[in-house]
Amino acid sequence: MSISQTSGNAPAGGRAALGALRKVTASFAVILTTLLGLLVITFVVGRMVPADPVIAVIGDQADHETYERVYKEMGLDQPLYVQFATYLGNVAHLDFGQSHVTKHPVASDLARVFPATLELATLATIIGAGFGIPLGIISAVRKGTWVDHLARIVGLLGHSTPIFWLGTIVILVFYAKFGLIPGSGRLDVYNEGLVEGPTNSILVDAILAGEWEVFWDALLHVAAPALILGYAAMAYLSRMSRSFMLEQLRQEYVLTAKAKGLGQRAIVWRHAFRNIRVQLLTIVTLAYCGLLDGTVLIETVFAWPGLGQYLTSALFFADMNAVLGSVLLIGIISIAINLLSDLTYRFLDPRTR
Amino acid sequence: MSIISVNDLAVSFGSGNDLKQVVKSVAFEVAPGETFGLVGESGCGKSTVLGALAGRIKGWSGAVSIDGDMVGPKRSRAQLAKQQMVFQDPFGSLHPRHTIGRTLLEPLEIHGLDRRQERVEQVLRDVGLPPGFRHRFPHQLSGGQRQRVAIARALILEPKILLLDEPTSALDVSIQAEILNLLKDLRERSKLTYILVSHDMAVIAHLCNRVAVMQDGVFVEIATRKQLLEGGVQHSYTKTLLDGSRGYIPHPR
Amino acid sequence: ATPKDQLVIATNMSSMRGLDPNELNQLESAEIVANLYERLIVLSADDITKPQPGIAESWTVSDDGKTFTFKIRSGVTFHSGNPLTAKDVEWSLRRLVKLGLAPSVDLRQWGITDKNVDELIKATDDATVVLQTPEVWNPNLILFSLASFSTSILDSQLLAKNEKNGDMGREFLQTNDAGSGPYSLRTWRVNDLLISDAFKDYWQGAPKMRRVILRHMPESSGQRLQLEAGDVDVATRLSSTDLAAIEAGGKADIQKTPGFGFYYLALNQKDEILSKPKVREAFRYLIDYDGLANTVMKYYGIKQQTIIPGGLPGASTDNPYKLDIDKAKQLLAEAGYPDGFSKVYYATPVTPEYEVAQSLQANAAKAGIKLDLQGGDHIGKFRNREFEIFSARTGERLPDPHAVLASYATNPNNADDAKLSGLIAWRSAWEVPKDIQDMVTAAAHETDQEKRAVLYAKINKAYLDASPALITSFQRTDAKAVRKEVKGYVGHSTWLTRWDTVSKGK
Amino acid sequence: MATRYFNDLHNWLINEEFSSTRQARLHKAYVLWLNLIANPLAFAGFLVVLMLVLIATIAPLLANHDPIAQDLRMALKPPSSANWFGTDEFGRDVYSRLVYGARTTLYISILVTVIVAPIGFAIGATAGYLGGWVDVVLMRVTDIFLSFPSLVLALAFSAALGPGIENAVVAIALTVWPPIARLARAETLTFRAADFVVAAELQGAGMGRILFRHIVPLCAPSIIIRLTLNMSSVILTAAGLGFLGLGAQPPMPEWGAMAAAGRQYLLDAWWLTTVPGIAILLVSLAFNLLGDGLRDIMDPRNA
Amino acid sequence: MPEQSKPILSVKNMSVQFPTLSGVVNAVKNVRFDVGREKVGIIGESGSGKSTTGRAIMRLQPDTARVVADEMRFEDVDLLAASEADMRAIRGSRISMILQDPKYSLNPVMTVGEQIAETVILHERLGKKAARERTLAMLERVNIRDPQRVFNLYPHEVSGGMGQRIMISMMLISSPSLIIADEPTSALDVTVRQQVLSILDDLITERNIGLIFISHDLNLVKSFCDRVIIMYAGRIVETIDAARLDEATHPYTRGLLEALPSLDHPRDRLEVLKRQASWAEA
Ligand SMILES: Nc1ncnc2c1ncn2[C@@H]1O[C@H](COP(=O)(O)OP(=O)(O)OP(=O)(O)O)[C@@H](O)[C@H]1O
Ligand SMILES: Nc1ncnc2c1ncn2[C@@H]1O[C@H](COP(=O)(O)OP(=O)(O)OP(=O)(O)O)[C@@H](O)[C@H]1O
Ligand SMILES: [Mg+2]
Ligand SMILES: [Mg+2]
Repeated sequence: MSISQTSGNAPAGGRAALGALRKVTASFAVILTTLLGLLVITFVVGRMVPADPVIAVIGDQADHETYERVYKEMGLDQPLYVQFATYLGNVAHLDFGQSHVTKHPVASDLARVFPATLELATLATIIGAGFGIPLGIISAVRKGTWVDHLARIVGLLGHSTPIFWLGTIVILVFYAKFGLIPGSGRLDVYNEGLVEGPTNSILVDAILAGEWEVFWDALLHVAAPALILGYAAMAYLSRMSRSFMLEQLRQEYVLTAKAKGLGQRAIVWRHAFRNIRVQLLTIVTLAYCGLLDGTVLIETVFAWPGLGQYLTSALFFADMNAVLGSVLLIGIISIAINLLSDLTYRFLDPRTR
Repeated sequence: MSIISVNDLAVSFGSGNDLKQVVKSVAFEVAPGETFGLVGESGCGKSTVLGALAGRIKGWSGAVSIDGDMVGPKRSRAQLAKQQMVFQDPFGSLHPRHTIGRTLLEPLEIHGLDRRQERVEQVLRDVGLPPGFRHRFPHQLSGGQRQRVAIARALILEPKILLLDEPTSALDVSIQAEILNLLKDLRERSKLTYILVSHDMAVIAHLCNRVAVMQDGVFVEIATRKQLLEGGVQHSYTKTLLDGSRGYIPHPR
Repeated sequence: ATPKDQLVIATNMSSMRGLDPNELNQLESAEIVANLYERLIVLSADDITKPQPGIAESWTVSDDGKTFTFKIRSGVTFHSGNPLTAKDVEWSLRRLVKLGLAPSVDLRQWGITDKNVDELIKATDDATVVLQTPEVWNPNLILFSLASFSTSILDSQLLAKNEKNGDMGREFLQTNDAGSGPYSLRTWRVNDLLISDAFKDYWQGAPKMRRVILRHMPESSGQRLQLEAGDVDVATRLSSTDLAAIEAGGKADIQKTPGFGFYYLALNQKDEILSKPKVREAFRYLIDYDGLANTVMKYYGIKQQTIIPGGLPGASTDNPYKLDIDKAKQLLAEAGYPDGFSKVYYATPVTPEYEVAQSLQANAAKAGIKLDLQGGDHIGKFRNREFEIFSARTGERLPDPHAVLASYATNPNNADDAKLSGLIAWRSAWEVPKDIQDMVTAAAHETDQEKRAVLYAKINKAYLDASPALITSFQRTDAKAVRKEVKGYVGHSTWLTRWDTVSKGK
Repeated sequence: MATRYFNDLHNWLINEEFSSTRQARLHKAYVLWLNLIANPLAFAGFLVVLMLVLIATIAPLLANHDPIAQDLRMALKPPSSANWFGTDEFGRDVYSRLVYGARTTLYISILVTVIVAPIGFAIGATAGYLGGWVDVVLMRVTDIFLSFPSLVLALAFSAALGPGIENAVVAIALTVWPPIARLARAETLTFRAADFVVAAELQGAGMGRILFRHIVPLCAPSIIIRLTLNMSSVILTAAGLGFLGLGAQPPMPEWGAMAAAGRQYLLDAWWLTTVPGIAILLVSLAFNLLGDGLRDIMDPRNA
Repeated sequence: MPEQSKPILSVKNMSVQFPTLSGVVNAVKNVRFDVGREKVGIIGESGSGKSTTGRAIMRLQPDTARVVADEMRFEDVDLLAASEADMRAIRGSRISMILQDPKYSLNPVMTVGEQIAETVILHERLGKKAARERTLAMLERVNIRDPQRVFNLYPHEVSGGMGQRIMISMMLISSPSLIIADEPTSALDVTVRQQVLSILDDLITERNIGLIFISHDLNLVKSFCDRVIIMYAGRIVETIDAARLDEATHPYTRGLLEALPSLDHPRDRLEVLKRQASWAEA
């Protein structure tokens, strides 16, 4: 009996492994095509942008010969497809080229600006999800009551307020007027240069280096922008949680749970919440990816040296390598996050196991 | 001379590792004017057989001839019009945002038929609905009324064959009776051939001349009405189904 | 508050182009390079037209005016510890020309090319460098050029060590410095922060400020709030209202440093309508000089309708034009356009250029000229003469009228394929009147300063009378706010503000 | 008398025994209306949107100044009886610009909707309906656009297309369509196997007919709802583009550009940013509330 | 056994109303019935108020509904006066409800064992371990062969028949004295239906408890239940012993019986129900 079972299972197991392998290959192909597509579009759009990369480098007053020389130096005399192929070849060797504006290798620029954005976006997501999801769920449970209305208005306000305005007001009130928060940037000048760590995320580096003063300073600096950004993300998260929860509360199994004698809290948190974990994970992921690229305005207001600023200024100076590198990075990150959340699904939802 | 002849019909879904043969080598013939029943438990492949005949399911193999015409998985409009289907769920088979009139006009538009208003009114009368119902939306009709509309939609192209997939199983007993009577009347009046799928042996016995009993994608038995009523069926599975239709049988303790 | 021994400058770094003196072309980078490196000649901020000794202890000019001999100061060391010699000077100046990047125009405009540079620039011994020019130029022009950030002296040994594929150390210089200036580069994080430390062995003595920090703050309001709170000592990119508020607040002084460039309006002369002198003239009456001077331009510019920047020989304080819609209408009617016309108008959407453009747009509308104002980056179109109306500002780096005039008032070949796209007169397709062009050339070669001044005054008048296609309205100024306790931070007209003169005290 | 009349009308509308298709449609609209009134937040949102439309329509009557007339001597004046919301850096009346700006805002919202709805639907529905490799290809393209940083995409495209409000609208539309396509695909997938669609197919209906006559009416509510909910980010993106010189071109009044341009005067002339900022906030809040409400009302799954 | 004859549930003049846009819907009107330790069937056409009645007893009607009655007594509890907390203590432990479709009525992301155990953990304050023991025993009781394995399965991993048996164990594990089963077998196949019903039948008999069996299958109610309540338009038109259903007198009941196609008495045409306004008023 047991023998026949094992022998019956072996080929099935082998098939499953093969299937898994095929799945991995397939998702890898999907990732590659997505990245390629991203690059193609970025490249084409980048070339359509009227800003002239050469002028961005040599300045408005340079003469024609200088222009021609730099034009060649930047490889712009090659046909587009050649430029693109060269770029792809370099990328394949993990060489993202040099930024025309900062003159640094794009990879090193990204290694510096990305952790700053990551730090901000992560905190913002934690704040947004930490407040938004409970708010949405309370709203759903109390649907139609004033609690619901209030929760929704509070959430939606965050979504509808122009961020740059809110940011400046916050600086004005809490920094200039009351001195409760530090001004812009990531650190006070006193603490500049004390930790120059491996990750470029000051919070992490400070912990690694045991520089607690720097850590608190950095945390104070990130608090305001992260709160504002988190507030903006909260609206989406709370709205979606509300509608997910409403949907669950309409399900038949909720009636079963009630018939068993469960109270509302147990029904909401033990039963319904478990069912929306996967959906919540998806939207938190989406919000996170959105924040990664949507921090442009808040970074400007708080002089936060992150990816958003880097990317926009690169775009304005037609700094193609920087733009391509940033977009590629964002693409890779969002794909990676999505893969990760895919894996977590399997763990959270038995139906997908 | 049979109006439907099916030989060696096999249907499978999926591909590769997930390939699943749902209908396995099924054969039967239906004479004009006959009502042929299909009965079996959920998932045994009844709807799939019907789907293949209707032209809904494309991935089948075997030989199917309808009205003397060998048909393949892809049908012409004229071929499609020869048989029409009535679905189980009267709530899902009508477009919720189309009025009844629009639902009935659409097949006429597709086939470019004339005298449209006239035909719509006629077919509504045929299924026993007042012509004023044309202006209503499905949610304003009862289940029985909707099923009548669904039948009307099937009839408006004047098909020779109606494929009925559990047409009454979502309805109350009283409404079921009305629909079953209507089907009987229509059959007489328009010389229609039916293939009726049901899981209720009583309904099958009421309407069908012959019935195929399906289990796991194969016909285990083709019985006549007489056999059903008199208990002269062969296969034990058929007997179980017959017993089930009679209600609960307390098991001996 | 900022530390007592550190200077914190708020700035906008997003357009900073690296820190290679032979490559950058932009104000923020220039100020940094000015302090990391030194040059042969120094132009002090308070008397900018007088060349003074820098790395060159002294110099002589030959009688024919073509040979300059510089005596190099001894005892100067680079940050690396290498001594600075004439070899370094030779190498650095040749590098500028050979790389041929944007700032190389500083030497190439005098006829020095990558072909002849090895001949023309030579270190004859450890302490002497000889520079020759193919033609005679006014010696000040050459000396001014040698005071520019582009002619900074680089540590040739250090760069030789860090050379890659014959790049003359270009890659190394993107993240490092190779200078002898009062400050050395410690950290530079793109669009974030730059830290420079005082150079202890600086030959003029270690500077007072132990450290200078530049912080990237793109928002004017952010800079202002930090300045007022004392978290920043100097703010460099402020909007006019913020500047006004800071001035009123009394915690900081506003420095308006005049620059040698203008806010200009270019009318494409290939356009039939715009090439009519009366039409060109009419535009001069559509600019609200006084209104702008009191609002938008209060800190960004000085009203200047003539072509020679204030403070330079030949400059005039006359401003004959003012906003006069009726006069403009009349001129248009005389030119044959009583009902006006419509044109596409390109302007860069940055403060204050865009505000100036919008103001012009509104006034032109009153005179019947419909301007379709389009923001965005249109410099490329301007350079290729593919525009109708364009406005922007220039910033010349030589404290001499020639720098402005060469671009605004010379156009030796107005043909499309001449591609003199360095000259904005050519870009506007303006046939500059022959006499003006001749006078500009003559003035550049004139070695007598008195005669030159007279000549420039004449050019100034002639340019105004020519009803030019390039209309100047305001001379550029760069405004900075400096906290009162900061002493010795003096804005420099050619972007070479020094930090070693800075001290802090109550 | 009048109450009688209204009662009769109410009864006629609420009555489900219809005598005509028109009555049936009116009934549906009326029921929607009753539900809207019963949902205070959605109704408030509806009123604000209605007001926006009204203000846009009669802007010339409401404005008390020329929205583009400059007067530099009057620059940056605080709110007063002459200039209710103060003046901007050119001395233009902020209130009048705000009123006219309603037109621009509405114009952008409508234009984006008009572009995005059909394109997003066509792509998503085609992918969902046909399945197979068509689905794979179309969804891959959608994913690529989705994984783009959206503001960057809008920026890049409007920079590429050149300044101007129409171009900005196109650029924004490029960032808005992918979620719509996904939605349309998901909805199509749920409906394509519905019995009524199968019935139509079995009667010989082609893909065009199925998509546009059967699927569209079913997808429409959720797409409309999604677009309504998107409206605030559309307006805010347009604002951001406006500030960067890519959206509405001067002197056209546009709330986003007004708010953004006023940003550099924020500390001294708070009204410049705050007034249009609040207008944007109100309108986008209203669109959000309306969209949320519509979803509660129209989507039977939320009943 | 006098205890036996005393009704477990007694409902007098209960009505349930739903306010809607077009006026108040009277889903249930003045129904009056008792349930003892017996199997009572409720039949009637769709929308006649069967489910609403069942839910109103457990006070599980939708929030919008209004329930009024002269009396609703369950054993010693006045259901009308009971607080929500009282009701929670009653639900699942003294009155249970079995729903139609195990596919939807079980929480898809909890193991079935966890869901069953939850009932006893809640009502009997059992520890995790004890609850597990009880659950396994209960699973065994409903003829599940490998309870250990099934305990850890998720609902989507069990068949319909097994799901319904799990539902039954979940609702019977706390030994309630009344069970309301709302069409417990209409999602099941004929053969499976037999098994599930016989398990339910056994448990009811064994524990001597009351059952309200809601169905629209006349044959099933007739053969399974002891007594049948026939509802029409929210009213009870007739109550009759199941065995004597064929002798029912009310025209509505008769109509239903005659509309049914039958294997034993084949008819050429089925009788169609002719509704009378008076039924709804009676
Ligand atoms: N499109 C499809 N793809 C994959 N499998 C399918 C598809 N349609 C049906 N099946 C499978 O085929 C089998 C037969 O389905 P079919 O609908 O024919 O059964 P049925 O006898 O009609 O059942 P029921 O009585 O529940 O309607 C089932 O196991 C079903 O899961
Ligand atoms: N939430 C509700 N709002 C308004 N009316 C309702 C609601 N729930 C039920 N009803 C109405 O109450 C009546 C009784 O419904 P109920 O579900 O009890 O019928 P049923 O006998 O169980 O029918 P079925 O056999 O279809 O399950 C119906 O007319 C229904 O329309
Ligand atoms: Mg079926
Ligand atoms: Mg029910």
